[in-house]
Amino acid sequence: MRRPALLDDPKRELWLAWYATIAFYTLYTVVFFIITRTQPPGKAWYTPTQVVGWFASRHEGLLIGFGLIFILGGLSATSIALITYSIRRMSVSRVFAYSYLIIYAVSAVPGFLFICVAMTVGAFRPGRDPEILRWIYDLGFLSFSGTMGVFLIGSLIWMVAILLDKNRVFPAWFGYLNLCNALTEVVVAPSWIFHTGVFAWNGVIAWWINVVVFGLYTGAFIFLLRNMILREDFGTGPLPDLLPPEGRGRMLAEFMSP
Amino acid sequence: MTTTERAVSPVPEQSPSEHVPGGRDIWFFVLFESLAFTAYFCVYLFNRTQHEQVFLLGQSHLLLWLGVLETIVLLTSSWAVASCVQDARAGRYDASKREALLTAGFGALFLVLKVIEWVRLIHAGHTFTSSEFFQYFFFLTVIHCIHLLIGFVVLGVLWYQLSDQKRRSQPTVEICATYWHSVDFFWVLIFALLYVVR
Amino acid sequence: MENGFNKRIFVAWLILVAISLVYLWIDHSATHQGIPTASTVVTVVAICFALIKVRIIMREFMEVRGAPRFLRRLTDYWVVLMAIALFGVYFVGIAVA
Amino acid sequence: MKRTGGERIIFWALPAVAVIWIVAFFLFPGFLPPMSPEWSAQRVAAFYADHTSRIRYSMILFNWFCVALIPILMLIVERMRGMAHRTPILRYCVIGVAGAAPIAFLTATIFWLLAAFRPHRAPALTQLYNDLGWITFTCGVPFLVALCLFLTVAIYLDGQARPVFAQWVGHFNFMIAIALMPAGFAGLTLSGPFAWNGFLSFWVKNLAIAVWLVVMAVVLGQSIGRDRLAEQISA
Repeated sequence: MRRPALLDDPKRELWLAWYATIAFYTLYTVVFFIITRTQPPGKAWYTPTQVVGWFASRHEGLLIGFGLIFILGGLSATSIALITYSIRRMSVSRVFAYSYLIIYAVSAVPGFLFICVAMTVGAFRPGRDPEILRWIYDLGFLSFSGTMGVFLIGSLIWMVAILLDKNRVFPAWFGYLNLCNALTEVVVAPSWIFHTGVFAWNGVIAWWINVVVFGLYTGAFIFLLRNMILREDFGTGPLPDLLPPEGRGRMLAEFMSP
Repeated sequence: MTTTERAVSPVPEQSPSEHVPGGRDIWFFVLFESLAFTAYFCVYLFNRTQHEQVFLLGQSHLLLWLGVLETIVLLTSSWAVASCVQDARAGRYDASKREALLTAGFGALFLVLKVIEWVRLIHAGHTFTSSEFFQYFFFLTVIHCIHLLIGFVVLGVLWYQLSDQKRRSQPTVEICATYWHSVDFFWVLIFALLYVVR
Repeated sequence: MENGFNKRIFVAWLILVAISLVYLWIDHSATHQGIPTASTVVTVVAICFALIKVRIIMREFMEVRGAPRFLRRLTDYWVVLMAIALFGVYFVGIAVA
Repeated sequence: MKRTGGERIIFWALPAVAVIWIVAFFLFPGFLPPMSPEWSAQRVAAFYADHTSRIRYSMILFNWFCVALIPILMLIVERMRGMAHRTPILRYCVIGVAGAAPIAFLTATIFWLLAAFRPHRAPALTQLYNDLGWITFTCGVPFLVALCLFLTVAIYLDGQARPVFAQWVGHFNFMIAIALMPAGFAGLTLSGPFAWNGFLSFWVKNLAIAVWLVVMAVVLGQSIGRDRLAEQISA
């Protein structure tokens, strides 16, 4: 029986993670921008009655779209794992890699699970008191945009790692782009304060400009992760399963292990 | 023109027209971040034209001379770090270190002036949420000051590079200086837009 | 010249400071009895001066003057780009208002 | 390589923690039978008023001990070191979801505890907390699904003569991932198999989690035991 080529590729784990990353971000974009239409976000200045209308106009979209995230949202871990791996390949302490991993792993709950739960709760029981519905609406959007510190510190950690790295796993310009991305988390802070205007969670500065920077940043790192995998050289040595049984893949595992 | 003068020419000696100060990567940052700032400025200018009176009224509470003083202080720190780069390139590390300290000193002075200005405005009742003009004023000045604070970290790196013979790397010195200059010219733009534009 | 004092960047600094001081005078011209008034001329001049300062900082302080052509061009384009963006938004804003 | 000690302590803590989970599960009056999403706000409020103590104590137990899942998952991560992988990517993937999975459940316990904290408030608010608790609990499966999928891939790629976990454990994890998926759509309906008290979203999902724990505990124990034996022989 012939095995598919991917399974014999020494980089198969990296490619799987990379394609899963692509799949995740595609799903994310489709769900947030098309199915649920929660991006661009609803208006921060909506009255309770308008919030009722907002939920009514996308009832099915919210429930189906966020249902998809409930099923596959955990794939976000693949990009985090790839980035952690990239930091492990750099000539810096493992502290950077582990800090990045744990920060982004934790950020998933307030960063995107909360909005999914809030919008699902808001949509699934029509006829709720409009004031309560607006409370849910605020919870959804503010937890999503307003989870700031994890991405701020996470980007800075990645930046420092890239700038210190002597293996040139990532180009320095991307290190600086991390700083730009971290600063967007500063710029989004006023959305906790304003209901209207450019600094509200749907405002020109707090949302539109930030989302452009974040989009460029995400696109850049997905592209650069691909380059990293392409450049990765595992050689043509024997796969671990061909090592003597007592080795049990340990040699390689230890070499690669934290 | 003496020979010494040529040696300290701002253009580095090894291939003059091949040298990108600090390398290309930091320029990516400078240009990208200027785009982000330009975007903020555009939003500000557009809203300004829509509510002209509110902005003019808010602006009348600023002290222009203080803004000018802050600008000159920051320009001077920029001058100091530019000299620092040239002295480091010429191997005059003592002078270079002195100028790095001077840069940080003027940067700190700018920060002190900025804090005095904020405190004065807040005491007069002008806060982040008090009017549309002051929303932009505090947003732009604070985000600029965050860049400045990062700049102090960058100057720390610069100092660390200069203080030990083994570590001295001219590209890193140039990267640090390029960052600091970009903080300077962001302020030049912010100053013109917040204090002078009518 | 033993101390390595560079006259060129000193002159650049002087020009930058001078432009900053000119702002005081510009501002004076657009204030009537202590109340600032809207003025397109002041706005355009202020932004132009700021962009000129940016270019001087880039050319002299940031050493773009001695940099390869692409960087000299790129930084100039960038200043032009900022000018187009700022003036474009400003005049569109006035037209809309 | 000499394994540093303590793994067996973590492993045998699992049955003890499982007992607490089971006790808490039966103590919470809303699980057997599961509360219906169709209940009116008044009925939900009355339920919290009538069963305040049992709700509080069961959820305090869950709040304390749900995070005990993390050490178990870390045991699996340590076993994954022995797999014939060229990179630690899949371990990082598992670590990446290992924290969020129990924290999502912890969030649900917080909403339930809040609902029971002032049961005599306006019924609509108690219903809101109840909804938030149930939706977080039922729909909050993305990290568990991803965990099972990552383990599936990891086991399939572990092509050694004597793999850490047998192939069927991979198939098993994949099936569990499928079984957990319908729960993600619990928001779509207030009744039927997809509702949060329905056959798929409640019974299949929670049974899948229970079966997953039992099966993974057994294979984990076997794997750890095999390694200890190998060490004793070589020592």
